[in-house]
This record gives sequence, structure tokens and C-alpha cells, in this order.
Amino acid sequence: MSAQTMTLLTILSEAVLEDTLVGEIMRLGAKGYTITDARGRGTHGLRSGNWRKEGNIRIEIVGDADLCARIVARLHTTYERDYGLLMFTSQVEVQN
Amino acid sequence: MSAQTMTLLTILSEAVLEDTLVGEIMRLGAKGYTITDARGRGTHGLRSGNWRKEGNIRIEIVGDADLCARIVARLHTTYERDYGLLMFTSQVEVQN
Amino acid sequence: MSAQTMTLLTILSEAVLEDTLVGEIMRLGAKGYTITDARGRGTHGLRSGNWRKEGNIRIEIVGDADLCARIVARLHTTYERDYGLLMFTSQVEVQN
Amino acid sequence: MTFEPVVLFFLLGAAAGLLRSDLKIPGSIYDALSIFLLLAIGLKGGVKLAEHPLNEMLASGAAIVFAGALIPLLAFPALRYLGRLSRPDSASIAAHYGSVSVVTFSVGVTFLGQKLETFEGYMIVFLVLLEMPALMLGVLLARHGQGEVRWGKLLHEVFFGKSIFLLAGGLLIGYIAGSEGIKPLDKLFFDLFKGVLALFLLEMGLVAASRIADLRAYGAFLVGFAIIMPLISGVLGVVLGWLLGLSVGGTLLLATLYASASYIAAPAAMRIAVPEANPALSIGSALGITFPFNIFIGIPVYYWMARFIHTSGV
Amino acid sequence: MTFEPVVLFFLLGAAAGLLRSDLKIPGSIYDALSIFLLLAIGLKGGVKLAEHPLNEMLASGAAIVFAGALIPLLAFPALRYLGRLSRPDSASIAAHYGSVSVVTFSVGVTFLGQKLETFEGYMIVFLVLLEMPALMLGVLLARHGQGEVRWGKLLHEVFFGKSIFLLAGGLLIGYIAGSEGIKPLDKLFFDLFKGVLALFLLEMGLVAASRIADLRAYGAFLVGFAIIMPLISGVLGVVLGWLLGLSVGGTLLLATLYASASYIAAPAAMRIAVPEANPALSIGSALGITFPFNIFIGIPVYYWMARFIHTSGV
Amino acid sequence: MTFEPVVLFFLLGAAAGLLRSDLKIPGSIYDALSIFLLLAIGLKGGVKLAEHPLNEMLASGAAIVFAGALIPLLAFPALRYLGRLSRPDSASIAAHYGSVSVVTFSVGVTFLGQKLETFEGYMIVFLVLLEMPALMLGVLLARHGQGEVRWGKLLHEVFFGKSIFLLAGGLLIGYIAGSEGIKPLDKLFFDLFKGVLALFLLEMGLVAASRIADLRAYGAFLVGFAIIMPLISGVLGVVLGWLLGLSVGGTLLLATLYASASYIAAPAAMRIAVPEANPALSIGSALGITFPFNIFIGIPVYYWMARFIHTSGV
Ligand SMILES: Nc1ncnc2c1ncn2[C@@H]1O[C@H](COP(=O)(O)O)[C@@H](O)[C@H]1O
Ligand SMILES: Nc1ncnc2c1ncn2[C@@H]1O[C@H](COP(=O)(O)O)[C@@H](O)[C@H]1O
Ligand SMILES: Nc1ncnc2c1ncn2[C@@H]1O[C@H](COP(=O)(O)O)[C@@H](O)[C@H]1O
Ligand code: NA
Ligand code: NA
Ligand code: NA
Repeated sequence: MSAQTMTLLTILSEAVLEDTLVGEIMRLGAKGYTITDARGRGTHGLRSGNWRKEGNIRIEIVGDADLCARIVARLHTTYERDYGLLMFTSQVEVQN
Repeated sequence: MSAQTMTLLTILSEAVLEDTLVGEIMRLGAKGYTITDARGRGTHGLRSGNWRKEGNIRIEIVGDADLCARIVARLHTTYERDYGLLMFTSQVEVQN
Repeated sequence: MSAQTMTLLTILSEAVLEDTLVGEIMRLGAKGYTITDARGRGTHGLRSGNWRKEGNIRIEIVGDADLCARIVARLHTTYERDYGLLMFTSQVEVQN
Repeated sequence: MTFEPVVLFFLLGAAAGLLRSDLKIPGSIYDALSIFLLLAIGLKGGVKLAEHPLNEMLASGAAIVFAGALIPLLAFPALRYLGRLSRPDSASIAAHYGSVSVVTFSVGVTFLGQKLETFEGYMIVFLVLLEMPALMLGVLLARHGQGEVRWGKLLHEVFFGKSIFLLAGGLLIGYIAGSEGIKPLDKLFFDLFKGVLALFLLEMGLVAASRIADLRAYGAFLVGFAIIMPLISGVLGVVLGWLLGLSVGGTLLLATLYASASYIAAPAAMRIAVPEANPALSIGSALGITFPFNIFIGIPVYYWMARFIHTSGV
Repeated sequence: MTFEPVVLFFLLGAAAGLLRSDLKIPGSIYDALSIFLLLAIGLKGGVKLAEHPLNEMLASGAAIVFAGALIPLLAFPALRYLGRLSRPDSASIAAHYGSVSVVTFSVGVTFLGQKLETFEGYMIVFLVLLEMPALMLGVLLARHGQGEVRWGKLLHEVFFGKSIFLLAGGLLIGYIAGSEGIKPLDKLFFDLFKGVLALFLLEMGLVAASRIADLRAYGAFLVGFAIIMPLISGVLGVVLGWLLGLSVGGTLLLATLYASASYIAAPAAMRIAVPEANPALSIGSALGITFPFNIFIGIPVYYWMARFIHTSGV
Repeated sequence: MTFEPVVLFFLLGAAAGLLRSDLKIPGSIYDALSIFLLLAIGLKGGVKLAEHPLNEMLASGAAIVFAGALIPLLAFPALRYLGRLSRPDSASIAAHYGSVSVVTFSVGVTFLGQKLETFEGYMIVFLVLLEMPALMLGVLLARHGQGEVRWGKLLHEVFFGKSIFLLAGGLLIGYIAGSEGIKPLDKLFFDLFKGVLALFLLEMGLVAASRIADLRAYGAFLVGFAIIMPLISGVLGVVLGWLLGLSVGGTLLLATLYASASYIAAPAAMRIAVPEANPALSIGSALGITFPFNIFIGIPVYYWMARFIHTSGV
């Protein structure tokens, strides 16, 4: 058992983008991802999650800093303007 | 693309408080929030999420340290005693 | 109100293990835990969450470093080989 | 004493819970089943109201609501002074027992169907009317002398809470549409009613099983209370129903309303209005003890009493 | 003007939303209800198609689809030049109004049932056929002269999006199985249809109430558009139905198709194909204004017009 | 060979999955549908049991369970030595094929309804009885000589797992309530059965489509096994049914039970008891190949064989 410092990228975005974003993430080299359903509010207004496609998703990706930077750059240029999107990173100790 | 260090406040509390807490959070000046449904156990016992109002919610707020402190203070004095409530903060790099 | 630095352990694993993992966690001395339903992909392939038992769960435990290390050690030896499992820790400021 | 097969589903659910089966009814399905039951009961009541003169109900209505208010006033001192529970806990539990359980009522209606007994359709209206005074008394008892009451929040929770809102909305739609207008909805709301009730009871069994453990911590007093209180309220209902000249069926339903304790609407309202009260106590006793007591023993007993007082009554 | 009781559920939902009731229909139940409605409508249409000669439909089909394409072409300049909305917003809203609403159509079918009017069963096919040209025109209008169109993604979203896929799949199964083969499924898909529609309208009311606020921000123009546009499209449908020799029922349904605006399939497709458009505008007007307008006022008015033109028509 | 329209829903779901439609049945709806099917099948079986003498069943019961245990014992060496799969994988897949699929069985019942064939009602009991020996054999085969078996956990998972628990619970309630007592539940559990089965098949199609890719990775052997194994088990069922003097309908159902492979109960149990086994292999072959093979080809073939052996049988 040995901890390893890695980057955790959390992406909050629209459920309608799920397949698209997962495609981008895997194409950019992620080893995995985790998704939970969410709802919320931001600059694009209330996303109440009343039905699946009208809600948000919360995607987490654990990877190296480089991968996360690539994903952030790609999503930023392609989806930021037109879709609800918030991304943040932090350092975590992966235990394995 | 420029990262900016901000505070992430995570609130774990009872689903029955959702509207109330969202009201407090927005009133105190948050720009947004994200909610996921959760279940769990703490000092107030098991909250199994068997039905919506009997479960927990997990609220995330990204903001400046000051906003998070205000929210923590307000929820602490008003809800801590009578409701299941756990709050913690960490620093994240918001990517935008 | 006083912040206290503690460890946040996040566990991503298979929904079928929920009861088992909760049992282990409480037995090892956790004061509480929070679970959300999730789906995702990792080395064990896609876990689409099409039905409850086929999805993932995301468990969060706030505790001292020692507790988290015990939980990591136990889950690592017992479940890592045969089940989808990813664990990571970070430091958080518990507000209480 | 013959069985209503529908209550067997409660046993099945309870067995699943106690034997730690992985059977679990998803939260959203629970929500859907309860929306269905509330609307269906409301619609049924509304249709019956449209058929009968309303003034008939007004006469007995005041008496039924007034006598119903006695229940929390009786329960509170018992809990506070005999049971030595805290003031908020006593008040909150009293409010739960003054309130009513839609599912217990539904089992009562189903029981009457099996016995081929008719009942005054407007009894369904009391599902709505008995809720409010009980919750308000609960808050008053909890707050007596201590600080302000957030009436606004409470009243909003009571009137616009899901339970009352759907019941009242169903009543209104049923009343407006009438028996003919509602006919195309019968296939969903009336024909499937009993089957959905069975599924709901399955879930109630599961939840009740998980609540039993909570209750164990609080000892024999609360268990005793959860059995004796409905018997007392049930007798009150039987006597009042008889005095008001209700049919045997109507008398049974009144007794069932009085004897039942809310475990859906009241918990949500009390959590907002009396948050210091421990919800495990009130839900544990209302759902873990009183609910199964009523559907297995209470309803047949109240029925027997209702028939007894009607046939041999002075 | 007589009421269809089913629309009262929309009012109940809207009241719950506006009065801030905690009533909430879980997202997964919403998804299930919409899967049910789409399949049921498709099956019903398929069975009717199997009974009647297809060539009858082909004759009028081209005309109906062609005239339907006028609606977004009419709506776009109104939004862009009268309403001074941005190009993407105008195009996206135009696509929504060119598309159709399955629930509005269902209320129309229910309305006809109450009036004992028959209709040409193949009208259901136009639920599928009118969607595609409207969405494609919307994208063309949005992109006019500006950069590439992701046709592949859009066409995939249109054809394999849940709505069209289930409608078309239901049509096919109904067509293959025929009236006899489908009989064992009638108890679920046909008998419960109206009750499920009632529950869906309850949810629509809840959502519409939450959308009204969005709309307020965009002022009177959009509200006016959301009322006048369906009236214009409705008249187009009435006249065309009459010209094509449809029955009164078929004419009403054509008017309802034209007048209705999509708020499920179109939003999902436009979010992908024209992401710059603000979805609050199109959903707000389609669901918050046009949908209730159509079910309460539009359908009775189109019916009156259809009867008028058929009886007194030249 | 005539089609049961209900299986068309499987094709629709599979098409949606393969064409990457965004159609998705929410997890909680899937859970609800499966609870419904299990309870309904159980209730139906219980009612039939109550009508017929139990000893009739006991005679053939032992033979059916005993012969059923041959299936995993046959499958294991084939997988291990012909297919060169690992010991845990071979054992786990063998357990899946020894177990039974409730949905395949339901399609068989529906098929018989269409052919107007009756069957021995107690066949439903074997849905419960065949599960356990198969799973226990699977674990024994996996563990043979290697370390301890967590029997406690496994037995708990088998008996108190959702599938067996609801089937057995339904059987019991149906048996106690009898045909008369269950009547008020018929409208939900029996009338809607086939429609709900259609929706479930839609979901199965979706899931099967997503499993096909998994399977591709493991090559032709497993695909062949997933087609040949049910044929062998089916023949075993046909012959045994005939030897035991079952009706044609009962013989078909026995063949269907033997030929079907579990993809709900067995995966959950094996994940706990033999975690080293790769669940993608067993679910991929059971649900992706064997399930559609049985509902489209197997059942008509077993029916043809059952009739052949009964009419021309020695
Ligand atoms: N300050 C914030 N804190 C937490 N979540 C946020 C915040 N701002 C936005 N979000 C989430 O990100 C989604 C998209 O944000 P936006 O692009 O600002 O509309 C929202 O629907 C929220 O779920
Ligand atoms: N140590 C913990 N780790 C993770 N989550 C916790 C912990 N303690 C409490 N929680 C969550 O916070 C909720 C309220 O906590 P409490 O106020 O302690 O009952 C619980 O229902 C859990 O979801
Ligand atoms: N790199 C990753 N980032 C985020 N989540 C992951 C990652 N890898 C695995 N997971 C999650 O952990 C679960 C089990 O992972 P594994 O054991 O790799 O199959 C997956 O189903 C995902 O939900
Ligand atoms: Na009561
Ligand atoms: Na239209
Ligand atoms: Na088998």
C-alpha cells in the first residue's frame, strides 16, 4: 500500500453532454472516470434536474496533472461558451 | 485558461432542508451551488434515503473564503443543533 | 466555530458491496459516512449503473488520518483484487 | 377474524427487512406510489362528495374535528409525565398520533370492501381536516411559553406539503369532474388502487423493520403507548361515530382515522416546526408499532366494536 | 366549452409549483411516464395504420409535411425582426414551434374521445414526420452563412433521440402485431393511457410553473408570440385539413399538431445543434405559455373552427 | 413459427442500444419492473398451487431438481477444458446456466397463452427450486480444493436475495390468499403482466446491446457455448417432461427453465461468492446471446420438440 499524489479534476456540467464529455475524456487518455447525477445553479440559471436531460452531472477524473490540463483546455475551448460548465482541480493521495 | 485558487465548501445535511439551505446560501451571496442526493450515518443516526425526504443532500459551493465562512457561520448557529449537518472546506483550483 | 484539519477518504467501488463496505467502515471505528450513487469506468470496465447493483457507489468518510489508513489497508487487502475499487484521500477543514 | 391479503405484503416487507434481504424499493418509486395513493384517495373522495349533499357532512364535521383534537391533548401529558419524555418529543409524538395515516385508512376502506360494508364517502375529507389541528396543537404544546413559533413556515408545510396538497387537489378534481368525468381515469386510479396499496405496504414493512431497532433503544413505555393510544382513540371514534349516526362502515373509518398515526406528513412538518424533537421516536412508534397494530389487530377490533355498538347500542 | 378533466391535473401541478408546495415528481418517474406515453401513442398509431390502406395517407402526407415547414419559416422572421431576438434564439424557437408536442396531441385525442369524434389513425405518423424538417430548418436558419453545421450529430439526435425512436418503434410494433397481436398489451398501454397522461400533466404543470419566472425576464413580446403563433398555425391546420378532406377529428388533430410546440424532443436536439441559443426562452414559451394555451383554449377553438369550416365550408 | 409481439420490444431496445439512441430506462424503474415481475409470477404460481394437490408436484419435483443439477456439471468441463477458461470463470458461468431466468420463463408462459396451451401451475415453483443447487454447485466447482467457502454469505444471498425472496414471498401470499383473495390484486399483477414484460424486454434489449461488445473480446467459443448449451439443456427438459408425464405446456416450460440462464439473481450471488470470476463473461453470454436465442428461437423449438415427443413419442 503506497499513496501517490495525483490530480482530481471535478467537472460540473449539463447532463445532455454526458456522452460527448465522456468521449472527449477517454479520447484524451483518461484511465477512468466517475459520474454522479446532480442539480444546481450557476451563471446559466437553475438546472433543477426535474428530468434526466435537464439536470447536471458531476464528473470526477483522477489522473496526472497533464491529463487534467488537457481535458480542461479541450472542454474550455469547446463547451465553455454555450454550456453550463465549472471545472476545478485539487491534489489527492491515491491509495493503492 | 487560468487557474484561480478558491474555497470549496461541502455541506452534508438533511434533504428536508434543501429549499431552506439553498435560500440561505443564495442570500449570503453565492454565485452557484451543486447538489447531489446522498445517504449516510452520523451522530443523528442512519439516514437511509429510503424516500426523498428521509435522505441526505450533499451541497457543494465554490466561492471565496469569506463567503464560505459566512455560510458556515450562519448554518452553524441556525441548524447545527437540531439537524444532521457536517461542513468541511478545502482549497481548489478553479479552471476558467 | 473552529476549523479542524481532518482526512477525507473517498472510496469508489461497486454497489453490490455497499452493505459489506459499510460494515467494515463502521467496525474500524468511523463516526459516520456518506454515500452517493455513481457510475463510471476503470480497469474493471464500464459500470453503467443501468440497475442498482450494476452501478458504483461513492463513499466519503471524514476522520483522522489513522482511521482512514486502517480502512484503506483493510479494503486494499480484501477487495482490491476482485472488485472495482479506487480510494484517495485529501485534507479538509471540518467546520464545527 | 378474516385476513385482508393485502396486509400480507407488509409482513413480506418486514421479513425482508429483518432477514436482511437486499430487497429495496427505490426512493423514487416510493415517491411515485405515495403520489398515486394520495391522488387516488382524493379523487375517490371528491367523486363521492359530488354525489351526496354537503350539508350532511357539515353537521358532523365540526364534532369530528373537535373531538379529534382531544387525541394530542390526551397523548401529550401521557408522554410527558408518564413517559418522562422531553417537551418537544412529547409534543411531536402527540402531533403524530393526532394526525392520520392515509395508508391505514386505505386498509380500512379495503377491509370494508371485503365485508361488503358501505360508508359515508365524505369520511375521506377528514384525512385532510384532521391533519391541521393536530400539527398546530403539537407546535403549541412544544412551544408553550418558549420563544416564538414559526407559524408561517408550519402552515405552509401543512397546506402545501405534498400529502395534503395532493389529497385536497384530488378531492377538488374528483368533485368537479364527477363520477362520469372521472371514468376514463378509473382504470388507473381505482382499478389499480389495491395492487399499488400492496406494493406500498411491502415498502412500509421494509421501513418498519429498519425502525424497530431505533425503538428498542427507548424501551417499553413507548411500545406500550403505541398500542394503547390507538385503542383509546379508536374507542373514541367508535363512540362518536355511533352518536353522530354514521353507518357501521363510517364508524369503523372514523375509529381508524383517530387510531392511526401519521408517518409521512407529520414527520416532515414536525421536522420543520419542532426540530428539537427526535424523529426516530415518533416515526419508530407510529410506523414500527402503531401501523402494524392497526392493520392487523386494530381495524378488526374497531369493526367488531362498531358492529357491537350499532346492534346492541342503547 | 366543456372541460376535459385531465387538464385539471395541469392546473394542480401549476398551483403546486406557484404555491411552492414540496410536491415533486422524481426525474426517473418523469422519464418512465414519457417512455410510456411515447410507446403507447406509437402502438396505437401502428395498429390503426395496419387497418387502413397506406396510400390514403401518402396522398395527403406530402402536403401536410410541406405546409408544416412553413411554420418555422414564418416564426423565424417574426422573432428575429419583430422580437429583435438573436439569430440562434430566433432559429431555435422557430424549430420548437415547427416541431410538435406529443402531450398536446394526446390531449387532443382525449378531447375527441369525449366528443365521440373519430379521426384518421395515420395522423399519429405525423408526430414523427413533422419533427425532422422543423429541426433541420431551425439549424439552417441558425447557421445561415455562419460556419459548418454538424448535420451528423443533429440527424442522429433527431432519429435516434428517445422521442422519435420510441414513437417510430411503437408504430412499427403496432403495425406488425396488429390489433389482435397487441391485445394482451392493451391493459397497460391503452387502458391506462389517460391516467398516465393525467400524471404527466401534473408534472408539466409543476415544470411550467418553474419556467414562468424565466419568461418574465424576456417581456411581453415572447408571451404574445407564444399565444398568437399557435393560433396562426392552428388556422393553417384547420384549412389544410379541410382542403385535404380530413374528418373533423382529423382536422382538429392536424391543427393541434401545427399549433403545438415541442418541449421535450426539440430542446434536446437544439441544445446539441444550436448550443448558443438560450434554452430558457424556447422552453419557457413552449411549455410555460403555448402548452397551457393549447390544452385549455386552443384545442376547443380549433375544434370549433374545424366544425365550422366542415359544416358551413364552401 | 409465429411471433409473440412482446419479443419485438427486445429488438427495439437492442436497436436503440446498437444505434446509440439516448433512450435509457432509469435504474429505479428497472428495479420496480423487476419487483413487479417477480411478485406477479410468484402470486400466479401460489394461486395455482392452492388449487392443485401438492403431492402431485412432490413426485416429479425431486427428479426435476436432480436432473437440473446436471446442467452446471455438464457446462463446467466444457468451459474449463474445451473453452480453456479459468476455474472461477468456468464455475461461475456454469452456475448461471444451471440457474433460471424469470423473464425467459415469462416469455414461455406468454407463448403458451398464445397457443392456448395449459400447463402445470406448479412449474413456477421450480423458478425458486432450481436456483439454489445451481449456485451451490457453482461455488463448489470454483472452490474445489482451494480454500474456504463462505457458505453463510452465499446461502444468505441465495435465500434472501431479492429474486428468490420475492418469488417465494409471492408464492406464499398467493397460496394463502387463493384465487378469490387475490382477485382485487389481479388488475395490477395479472392484467398488466404482459405489458410490463414488454417494457422489461425493452430494457433487456438495451442492456444486451451494451454487453455484446464485452463478449466480442472473448471470441467465438463463448458465443457457441451460449447457443449450444441451452439446446442441450432444452432437450434434457423436453425428455424429462415427457418421462414425467407433464402436459405439452409443462414440458415446454421445463425445457425453458433448463435452457434459460440467469442474469439477475446469479450475477449478484456469484459476485459475492466467487468474486474472482469476471462478471462480463457470464452476463455477456447469458444476457447477450442465450436470452435472445431462447426467446426468439429456443422457445419455438422446444415447443415443437415437446409436441413432437408427445404425439409421436414411443
Ligand atoms: N459557485 C458554484 N459553486 C458550486 N457549483 C457551481 C457554482 N457555479 C456553478 N456551479 C455548478 O456548475 C453548473 C454550471 O455552472 P454555470 O456554467 O455557471 O451555469 C451549475 O448548474 C452548478 O451545478
Ligand atoms: N465522519 C463522517 N464522514 C462522512 N460523512 C459524515 C460523517 N459524519 C456525518 N456524516 C454525514 O453527515 C450527515 C449528518 O451528520 P450528523 O449531523 O453527524 O448526523 C450524516 O447523515 C452523514 O451523511
Ligand atoms: N481514473 C479514474 N478517475 C475517476 N474515477 C475512476 C478512475 N478509475 C476508476 N474510477 C472509478 O472507480 C471504479 C472502479 O475502478 P476500477 O477498479 O479501476 O474498475 C470505476 O468504475 C470508476 O467509477
Ligand atoms: Na390519529
Ligand atoms: Na407545431
Ligand atoms: Na438453466
